[in-house]
Amino acid sequence: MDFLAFLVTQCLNALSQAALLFFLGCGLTLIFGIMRIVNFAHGAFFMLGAYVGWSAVYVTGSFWGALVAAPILVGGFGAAFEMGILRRLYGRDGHSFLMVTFGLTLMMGEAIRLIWGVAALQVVMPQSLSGIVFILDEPFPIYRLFLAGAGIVVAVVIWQFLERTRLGLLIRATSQNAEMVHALGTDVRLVRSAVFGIGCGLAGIGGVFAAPMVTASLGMAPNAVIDTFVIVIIGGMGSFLGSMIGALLVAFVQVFGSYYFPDFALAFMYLIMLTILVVRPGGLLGKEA
Amino acid sequence: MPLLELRGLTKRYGGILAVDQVTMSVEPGEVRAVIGPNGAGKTSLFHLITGVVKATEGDVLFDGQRVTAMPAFGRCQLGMSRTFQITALFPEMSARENTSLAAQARDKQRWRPLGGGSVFAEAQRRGDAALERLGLTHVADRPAGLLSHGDQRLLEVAMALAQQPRLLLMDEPTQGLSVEETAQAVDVLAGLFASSDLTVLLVEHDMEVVFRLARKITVLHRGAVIADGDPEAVKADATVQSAYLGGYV
Amino acid sequence: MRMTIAVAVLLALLPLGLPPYAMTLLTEALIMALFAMSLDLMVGYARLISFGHAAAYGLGAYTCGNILLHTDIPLPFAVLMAGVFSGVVAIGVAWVCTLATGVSFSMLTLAFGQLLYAVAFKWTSVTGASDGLAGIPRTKGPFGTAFFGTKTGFYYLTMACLFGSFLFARAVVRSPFGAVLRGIRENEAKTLSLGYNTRLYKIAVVAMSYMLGGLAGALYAPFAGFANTELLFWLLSGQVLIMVIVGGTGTLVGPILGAVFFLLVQQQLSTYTDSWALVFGAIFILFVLFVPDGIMGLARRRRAH
Amino acid sequence: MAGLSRRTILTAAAASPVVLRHARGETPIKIGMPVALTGPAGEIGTQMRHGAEFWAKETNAAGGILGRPIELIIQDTTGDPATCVRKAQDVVERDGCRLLFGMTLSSEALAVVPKLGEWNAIFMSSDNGDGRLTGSSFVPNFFRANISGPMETRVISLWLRQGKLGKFFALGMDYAWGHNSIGVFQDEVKRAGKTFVGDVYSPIGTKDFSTYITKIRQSGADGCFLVLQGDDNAAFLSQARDYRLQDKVQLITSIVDLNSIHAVGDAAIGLAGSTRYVATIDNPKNQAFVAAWQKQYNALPDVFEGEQYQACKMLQAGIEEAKSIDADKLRPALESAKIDSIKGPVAMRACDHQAVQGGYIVKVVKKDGAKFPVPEIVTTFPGDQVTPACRQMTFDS
Repeated sequence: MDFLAFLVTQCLNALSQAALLFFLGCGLTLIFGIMRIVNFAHGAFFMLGAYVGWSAVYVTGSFWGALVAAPILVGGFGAAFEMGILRRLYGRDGHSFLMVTFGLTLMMGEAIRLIWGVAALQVVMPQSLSGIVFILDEPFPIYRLFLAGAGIVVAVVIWQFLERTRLGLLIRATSQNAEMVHALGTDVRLVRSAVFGIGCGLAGIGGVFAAPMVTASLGMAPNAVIDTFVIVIIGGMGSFLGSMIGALLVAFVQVFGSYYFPDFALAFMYLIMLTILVVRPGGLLGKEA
Repeated sequence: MPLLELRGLTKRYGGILAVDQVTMSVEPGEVRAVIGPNGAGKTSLFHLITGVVKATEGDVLFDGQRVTAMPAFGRCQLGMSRTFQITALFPEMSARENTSLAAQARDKQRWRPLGGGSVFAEAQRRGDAALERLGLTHVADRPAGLLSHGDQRLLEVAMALAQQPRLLLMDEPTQGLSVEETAQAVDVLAGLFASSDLTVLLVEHDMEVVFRLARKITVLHRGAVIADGDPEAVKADATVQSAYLGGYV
Repeated sequence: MRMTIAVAVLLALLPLGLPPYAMTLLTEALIMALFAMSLDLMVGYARLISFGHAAAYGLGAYTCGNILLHTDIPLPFAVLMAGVFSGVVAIGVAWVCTLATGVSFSMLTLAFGQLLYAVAFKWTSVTGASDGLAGIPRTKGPFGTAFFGTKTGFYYLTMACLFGSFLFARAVVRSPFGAVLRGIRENEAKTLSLGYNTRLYKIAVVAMSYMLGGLAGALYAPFAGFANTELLFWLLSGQVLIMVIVGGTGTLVGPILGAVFFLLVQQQLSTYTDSWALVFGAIFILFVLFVPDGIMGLARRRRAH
Repeated sequence: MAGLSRRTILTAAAASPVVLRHARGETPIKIGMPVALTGPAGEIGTQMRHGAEFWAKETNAAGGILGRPIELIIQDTTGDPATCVRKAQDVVERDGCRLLFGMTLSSEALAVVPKLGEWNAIFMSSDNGDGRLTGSSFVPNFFRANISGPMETRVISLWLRQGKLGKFFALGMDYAWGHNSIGVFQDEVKRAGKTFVGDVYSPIGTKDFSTYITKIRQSGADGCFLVLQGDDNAAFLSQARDYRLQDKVQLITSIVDLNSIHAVGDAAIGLAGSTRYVATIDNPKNQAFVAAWQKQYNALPDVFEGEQYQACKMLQAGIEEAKSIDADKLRPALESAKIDSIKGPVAMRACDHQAVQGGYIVKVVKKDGAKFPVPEIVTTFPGDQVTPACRQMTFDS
């Protein structure tokens, strides 16, 4: 394999990986930005997405069906949780949210084990995406290209949503000054439910996207939540663009780092995070916290 | 020798000149006010003196010692105590605990991790004295966060006093108070200054307050000093009138 | 104080009446209690919320494990040494972490904890990597006594560490130093402007917290006979934070109760059902909804009635 | 699905042991089983539990052991060594068990094993692969009925000696099992006069294997030895298929199990490797076992289910020989125990408490009519070839 081919395929690998991380990080950062909640359960929503995706494929027979069903169901569940539980806790300190989302993580993990069982489940990718293309004579999976593309599409959609739509405007306004938005006659509670739902839905869609590559399994949640934290922290808590940069940075460092220095693969992510926080305590694009 | 001396103090934020070559001094026992219209650079100057931000050029001297590079807590240790524009207290502690903690900062054993009964006793004695001087003894045991706005402002002054400062720095002492509260607070402060030999530097935009409290006035305009002297002289100064007082006098 | 003595006497008498398995569980609960209490020094008194406190525990455990495996230093001394070592390392950690405040501080502690975890995974000669250190002995001494190696003796050692640490921590929070910490908790900028070098105070309290947390880890290594990377993992950091919150922050006693509650409830639940996590998670959510200020808050409200 | 009450499972729910106990006044034989039922190792732990429960039910129906019914006390360890030690302590000190099964992960077993002497308890392992348990970490109360990690690797290398593949690369999880197994493999490859071109270790919980796949491709190897488990294994196999890695490189894995095959589906086709147990083993004992199993669970027994059943049988043989469950009487009996197992003859070795048994090479193939690909036995090797010398983890020839 020549160096150019190596470079191109590795970069594409990193992009596809960044897309997955972005689905997770973007939701978490939205939730933090608007609600100041560190959602410990984010990994559990990601995992739920993969399992719901599996069931949706099972019922509808189509991966595309899963891509529609999972974010709606997972996001709906998230919004319901916000309305049922979190809503009672605004005005309390961060401890409450930490504990509630920790409790939710435990419950979701066990509920998923009871419903879907302990064995990992295969989510089959659609026929159209399961092929390979040759890039500079190197085989490359179409699914990964699709993933990288999906990441870009979702990023643009969210960005446009935040910039152009009324709900997006309200979300941005709420993150600046919730009281003001409330005073202007908008039900801030609904905005919060929507944001929590959207954030969880994004994690859910990430779960569906990840499932064909890693299967739906009970180990997904704890692994995902720490990665997500890292990228959101690197990018700056609450910054949408930051989560994108964080995802790219982590993905590239992981892909190239684990190639050249495989012994330090685990430490890399935390080293970047530490370095960035020391230089910029609020993360790359975050406000000084 | 002046207690506080500023020499050519300058602060730039990017291209914006916030404080421009300010040279001034505060003599011991003096009550001096820095005045100026909004955006004149009063707050920036205050930050430079207290050490919250670092100067771009120039020097701050306290009692003849250069403190330009010293962090805020270090300047405080030398005897500069300050109040904030927006009241800064420990809201869940009682008023007495507030002043006591302030006084403790002057104790050599303020960091003692074990024991320290004597430290507390001394700090509380000084704190209580400060509370009494500002007429707050009756609210000493109430949580600071539950006091009236006026009392909160005075409590902050009491905290500074409890430190037995050599220089008291006040950032807009009546900011955010109602007309009646302002009048009460000014009465208490005027009495306090009259009955002591405190050295005070205050930043204020309310002219009535300034003329009641200050013996000397420095006028700031676009970051630079345009006048300096007795209140009467400053009032009469033509540059000041055109730049700032306008039709006020 | 009378309460403390009464509890101490009660705990000291327990070995006479409890069956061995309960003694074992109780010992572990007391170790956890010490760990949670150590975190409360930071979280409850200086609002320094650490997401990486497992670092303290793991450091203590590995240090103590290595001392016991490679030297003949008597058990109680090894435990103390490990605690102190953990505190010393914390000075460096805290120096970096206190560059930031608020959420960023928490995230830096998390980064440090995870980095330590990653290092432990690779530093085979010291940590045994993924296997951990196994067969950690309870060395004899001092004066050749084997007492601290026995189940009862070890229980008393743990108890002594917990009570010693509790009295130490209580003295600290009631000292002039503690008063400054409360100042930092309520308004750090103001505390700084009063002339306190707040960063040094924060570094000091983190070091103390790590020292006591390290002591807990140091007890765990000879208690379980092994130390492994899980003791450094962020999951443990999260759990101990939950224990502190469940008990009630800023009370020292609360986190002790919180830890005991956490461990015993988890243990009992998982004895009765596979789906213990479902119930356990629900308990937390209900707890937040109905007992907002933790076990201690509940106790206080009871007393007020 | 998990039953709600597991605290005490008198396994034959049909009341026969209860009747036995009342009728003869015999106390049950209590066996403690701290096992990972939740968490990442929950899949394996659940299999182990099924295997033990199946055996207990079968044995109780046949009148128990020494006329005493079997009572399993199963506890969830979540795969965490600290919890595992606590649970083991619980079943020993509270419930009075002196016989132990379980400890799903080797890290759990390594943490528990040093305590066996103090507890005076015998632990019969059914799945711990770490070579050191019968080597440097050996304790007299530990017995291993299953094939160990080094043995698995040995089986593979014996098979490769016969094959055409010449250049090998290895990918393992970055912990003891991965490093040990690849170490053995490397030795074996060199001894066979073939080339070992390199190895790489992925951190536990790796989700993206693209870099590792690139490395394997670049190495120019024609065979790649995999020491992966659980989620990591499934992720690797799925992604290797995406890159068509199998077209260029023969993937050889240390454990082929049904759960993994079900998790990755067709991506497992062509995979070759060793297995500890497979339902298609051709002997009457196994056929009877599989038939009975299918009747109860409506599925084929998987690797850890078969291995657990064998471990149970081994313990049973020891107890029946010793006529006691006291560790000091049971130990010598187990040391000379020989059983006619579902895998054929299996004999415990006195010197390091490793059960000597044959090893299997399987290849995963697509079968018409089956929903998932199935493992087919390619060849078997006799126990004396696959078991290392006493307390050793490597092989001399």
